[in-house]
Amino acid sequence: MKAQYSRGVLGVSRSLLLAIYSLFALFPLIWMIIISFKSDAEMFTTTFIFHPTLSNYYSVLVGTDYLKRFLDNLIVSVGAVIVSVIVGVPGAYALARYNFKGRESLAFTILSFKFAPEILVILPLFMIYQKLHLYDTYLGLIWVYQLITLPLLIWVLRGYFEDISLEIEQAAQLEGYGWFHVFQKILLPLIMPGLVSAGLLAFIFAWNSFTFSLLLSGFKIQTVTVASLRYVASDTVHYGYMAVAAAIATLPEIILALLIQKHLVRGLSFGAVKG
Amino acid sequence: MAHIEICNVKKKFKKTIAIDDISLDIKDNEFFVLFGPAGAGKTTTLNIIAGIAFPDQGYVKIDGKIVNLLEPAKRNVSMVFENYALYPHLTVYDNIASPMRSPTFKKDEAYIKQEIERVTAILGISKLLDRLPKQLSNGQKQRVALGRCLVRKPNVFLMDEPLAHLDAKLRHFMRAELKEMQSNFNTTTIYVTHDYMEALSLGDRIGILNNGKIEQIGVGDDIFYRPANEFIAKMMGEPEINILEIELVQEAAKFGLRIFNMDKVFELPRDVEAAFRRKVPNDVDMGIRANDIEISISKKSDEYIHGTVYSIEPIGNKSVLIIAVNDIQIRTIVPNDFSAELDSDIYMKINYKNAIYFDRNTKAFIFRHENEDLSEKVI
Amino acid sequence: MTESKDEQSGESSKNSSSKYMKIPIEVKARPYLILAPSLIVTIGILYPFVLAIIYSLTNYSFRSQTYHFIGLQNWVDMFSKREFWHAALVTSEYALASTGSELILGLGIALLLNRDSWYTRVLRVLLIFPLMVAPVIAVLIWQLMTNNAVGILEKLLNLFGLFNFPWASSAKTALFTAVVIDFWVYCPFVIILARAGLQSLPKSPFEAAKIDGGSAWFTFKTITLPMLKPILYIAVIFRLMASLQEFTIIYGLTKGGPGNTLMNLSITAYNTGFAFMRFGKSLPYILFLWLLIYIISQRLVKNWLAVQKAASGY
Amino acid sequence: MAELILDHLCKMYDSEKKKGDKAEIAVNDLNLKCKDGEFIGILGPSGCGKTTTLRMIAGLEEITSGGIFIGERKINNVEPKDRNVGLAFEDYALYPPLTVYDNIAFNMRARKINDVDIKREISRIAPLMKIEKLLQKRPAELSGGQKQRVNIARAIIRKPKLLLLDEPLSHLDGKMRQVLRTEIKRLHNEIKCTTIIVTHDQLEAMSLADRIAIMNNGKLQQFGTPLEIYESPQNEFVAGFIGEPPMNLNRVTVIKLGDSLQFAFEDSQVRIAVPAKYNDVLKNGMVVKMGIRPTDFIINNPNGKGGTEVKVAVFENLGEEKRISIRIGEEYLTIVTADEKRYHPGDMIKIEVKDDRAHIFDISTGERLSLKN
Repeated sequence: MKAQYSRGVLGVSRSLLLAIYSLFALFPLIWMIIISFKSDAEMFTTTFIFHPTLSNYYSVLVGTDYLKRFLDNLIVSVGAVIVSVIVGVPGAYALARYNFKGRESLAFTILSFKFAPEILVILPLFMIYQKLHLYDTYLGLIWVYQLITLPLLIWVLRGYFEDISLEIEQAAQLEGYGWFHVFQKILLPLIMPGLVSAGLLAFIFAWNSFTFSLLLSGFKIQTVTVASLRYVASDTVHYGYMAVAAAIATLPEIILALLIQKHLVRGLSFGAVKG
Repeated sequence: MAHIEICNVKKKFKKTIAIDDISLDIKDNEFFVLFGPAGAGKTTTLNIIAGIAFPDQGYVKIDGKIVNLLEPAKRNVSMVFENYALYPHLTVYDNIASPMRSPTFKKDEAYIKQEIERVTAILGISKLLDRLPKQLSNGQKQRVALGRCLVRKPNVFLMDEPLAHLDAKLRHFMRAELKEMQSNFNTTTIYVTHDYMEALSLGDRIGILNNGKIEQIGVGDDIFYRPANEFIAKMMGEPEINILEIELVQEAAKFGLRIFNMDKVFELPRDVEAAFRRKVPNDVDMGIRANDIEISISKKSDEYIHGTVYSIEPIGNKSVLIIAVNDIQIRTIVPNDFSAELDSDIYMKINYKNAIYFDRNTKAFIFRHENEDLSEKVI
Repeated sequence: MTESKDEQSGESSKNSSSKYMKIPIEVKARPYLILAPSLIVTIGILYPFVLAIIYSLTNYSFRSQTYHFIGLQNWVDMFSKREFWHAALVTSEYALASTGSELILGLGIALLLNRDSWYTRVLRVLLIFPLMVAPVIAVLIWQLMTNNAVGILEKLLNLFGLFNFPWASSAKTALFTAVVIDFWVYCPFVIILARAGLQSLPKSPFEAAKIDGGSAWFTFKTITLPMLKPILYIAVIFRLMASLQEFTIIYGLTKGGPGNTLMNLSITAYNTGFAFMRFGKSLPYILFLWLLIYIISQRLVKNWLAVQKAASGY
Repeated sequence: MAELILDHLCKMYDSEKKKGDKAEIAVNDLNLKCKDGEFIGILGPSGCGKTTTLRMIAGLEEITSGGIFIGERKINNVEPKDRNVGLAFEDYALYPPLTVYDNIAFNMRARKINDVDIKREISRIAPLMKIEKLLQKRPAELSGGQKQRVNIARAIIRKPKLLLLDEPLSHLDGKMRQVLRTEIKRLHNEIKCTTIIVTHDQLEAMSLADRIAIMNNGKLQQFGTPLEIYESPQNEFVAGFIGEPPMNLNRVTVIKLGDSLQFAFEDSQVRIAVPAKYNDVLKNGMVVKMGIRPTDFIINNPNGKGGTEVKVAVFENLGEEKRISIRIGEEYLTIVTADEKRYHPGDMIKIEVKDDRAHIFDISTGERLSLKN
């Protein structure tokens, strides 16, 4: 009886702790949504019960260039992922399958980009970009975003390639397929799920990036993350606008995150943990 | 159809030597078995023939032509991998069709369909054509892998432990199937296995590999009855052959043998005795298989050696009786209705006629009594 | 697995001079051709790193076009400055506080989530969301939470008799606020990894422990935790490296303020380089940070290998 | 040490995933009585419920209905740690971070036994399992055989009333399996503890157990000594499961030729004379499953009644033993012989059944057809 009782207490306290954390983790998002629907008039006077309005959304989406920023962000992020895929897929294959000199150093150099302080790259790049006229261009951002997307793709895909048994490749060779055919007909289909999820995760990382676009662009091109800061900085703070900006910037990622759930662990840990 | 030769091939991986100076001459249409324990270099040898690995030294010849560095796609060899290497994203049909769709061996789809129907009927997998590999049992996967190999007309079939992952019963039937099919292959086959029954059953000839070296090449009877060394003797047969230290004693100008430090000197078969006399060996080991030891619960004559029952394990129509003599365990076979208490007294009589003698220091084969009726049949 | 291919290209050529032993050039060159694009990008990315090191030895500034080498002057200046030591302190405080809290609580929550029921299944999905929010957006969201006018937390604290909690605007609570945001975003990262780790543990040792009769704590301490270590190590490596150089959250929250409260190395380097336009002077800060991160990560990775071995029982 | 009784034991899994499906029955009304000190084998193919049964005995799986008794005590609701059983897991389940010593000590540490006693107990058990030299190593440094020794040592150190072995040899290679099999047998003889081994390998069960319980689809098929099970299998399943190479089981029709009955194989012209003892049970036109062990044939018996002439399809020389396969439709009839003669495919041989040792089973129920006495 005593054991059962204490087990019950344990169960309740477990659930309670979990509930507290869940509230902490999820409520800010809910609060963001709530505020985004609040009119300025009700902003300070109400908490949960109010008259929802779309006026904030209207003001932000139509009244400002926020949509253009959204598009900028999309172009830069998608561009960065595409470049990384084109460069990274063969790179990951080579790192997985060939045992050349300096293989591990190369792999770790690529990984170290992930850990390098962004400011360190930005300071010299700022000048280089000025000279090459890459400052405030899509291309310039896509290039520097490789720091974010390339290590992820190469490391995650390397793991996926290593998962394919060498014998499958050899079997195809023996059947008379040349190297490129093997790659295209056998390997590519097999890594496709991994490629898609790694690509999407790389997109999320690129989308969320702030520092590069803050310092290497900002006039013609501005990402959502940078643009949304202006709602804080403005003299008369429109909290509703702030919430709308945040909500719009967050929505695509949450949808993507739901899509790649299964592969998330592997992506987040750069392939180190095979979830 | 091809004549496969390997001449003095060496292959190193990092610092370990995978195969060390191997030469094989495999005749056209021969079914050649490469037999050996894990890590002996069997798979590496296959890979070198297939072109998956390139030799560091020596030559690989297919029909007299040196193909050392020819890419696998151009060798026209067909291989069954141990882990089957089926394409996980393709159906059984597409897996088997794959070699006939490659740029090198392209066939039209009508021919492919016909071939697949023919081969899958033989293998009994006609009903699985739409499945994906992950929906198949190991036995089925193995047949698909075999099918993918058999739709081709290659220079040589290479088979790497194709039955290793099947359960005992399925292995028994598949082995018989393979053996029956063998006559229709009309192709040289090199078959790698670590299972002595597969080796003895299937091989026209058997090459035994250990530590990257060839230990013996011969027909099954050669290897079973006249193994080149103790290692090979131990690999062949279950329960494992007993290797016992014996002492040669010269009595009245004749060699006899003493065993277990007993006083009794046992007589050797005449040809064995003669062989010892021609060249007197230093230390001798005797290999004696479980079947060649007779068991009795009483000491019927002074030829019976005393021991105690160490363990008795029924295995169906017979039991394995392990007898302990001075801390040495000797495996013997008794009928399945034989029963005895553990550690009770037991007597055994060794049939010295069927013993195999080895040099204790080099472990190499010395001699074996030529059984008249045996030598007749082993041709 | 990965070894066998190189043998075609690598070792075999040197052993024999025979024409049959020469590996065709297209086979030999293949790995390098395949690798070429990533090599180019890698070099392109490495170039600014090298440049950074060179410029750190100059008096380069955005104000004037000319510059010349001044040796280690910038480095000497940096080490003699109070602001550097302050920044180093803030950097380490921030990193340790956020990584530590995320690790401990993340592991705890992962353990709570490791039961199968409908609500844990739902939560496992929902709790990923904060991680997907861009850090700078997270700052925005938390400003909505903590703002004394519209924030719900003010109303909550009022219930406990606390009024006008200063959050980011006071030097006393600014670090706490920043760490809360960091924790909010990145705790799910640790949770996800730790739970994956828990899932990957073999079940049977725990059943053996059931029969052996270890208490929950005894089992956790002697088996679970050691086996989980490699994954926790990965979480720590990733989190520590990122929090040491955190820029976004602090910049978004206070730009390093109030005063210099949250001026860590990244922010200080940014200020010196961009706000004060002293490019050469700013670089030592960030290079120092990079060196620090590099050394720590090397150590951690090395340790990780050892820990992984120990956990799997070598 | 104690006797173990399984009384109408049932286990059902509710298949949550497929709604509408009936609950899956893993163990179906299992009754088993093991005597004190006996070595019992539970044998069956994967998914037959044998491991579930073992796990219920160990307390790792809830019991749906029925009872488990150790001696007089019903242990259905006793915590696993209080059941006084030792379990050696199939995958060894050693604690990876701990040394061998600490693995074995885990149980005693959990019970807060002092270090001196722990040391004494371990030095008692270690020589028994031949692991003295391994005590300071970690599990990953051990070979499969060594891991299994440690696993068993951990299970027996607390002197359990009941020792449970879950597929203890299935992950070992041939040689090691043989060695450890013998050692387990010796160990049981030494500690005389009631032992249950769960295995899918009939050879393992036959060679180790005093009595074997064969299960299939959650149901007990036969419970008896290895000899009983081998010589008189109760049904077709047991007949096919026991023996290597497996028993030939063929669908045959009984036909009357002259005044004698013959088994006629389907898709084949091969006939085999019905042993006289079945004359009362079998009638012309009856369809039955006939089972003959491959070792129960005589080839070209000079003093035989003639036998049946068949064509060799496959001849395999396996050293001491030779196997002949005869084509019967899609299947083979396998014959094992020890004589020295070599045959070739296409050779005609005459076969007859040794001592009338043919088994017959009901075609629909698979049950053994018994003789009317």
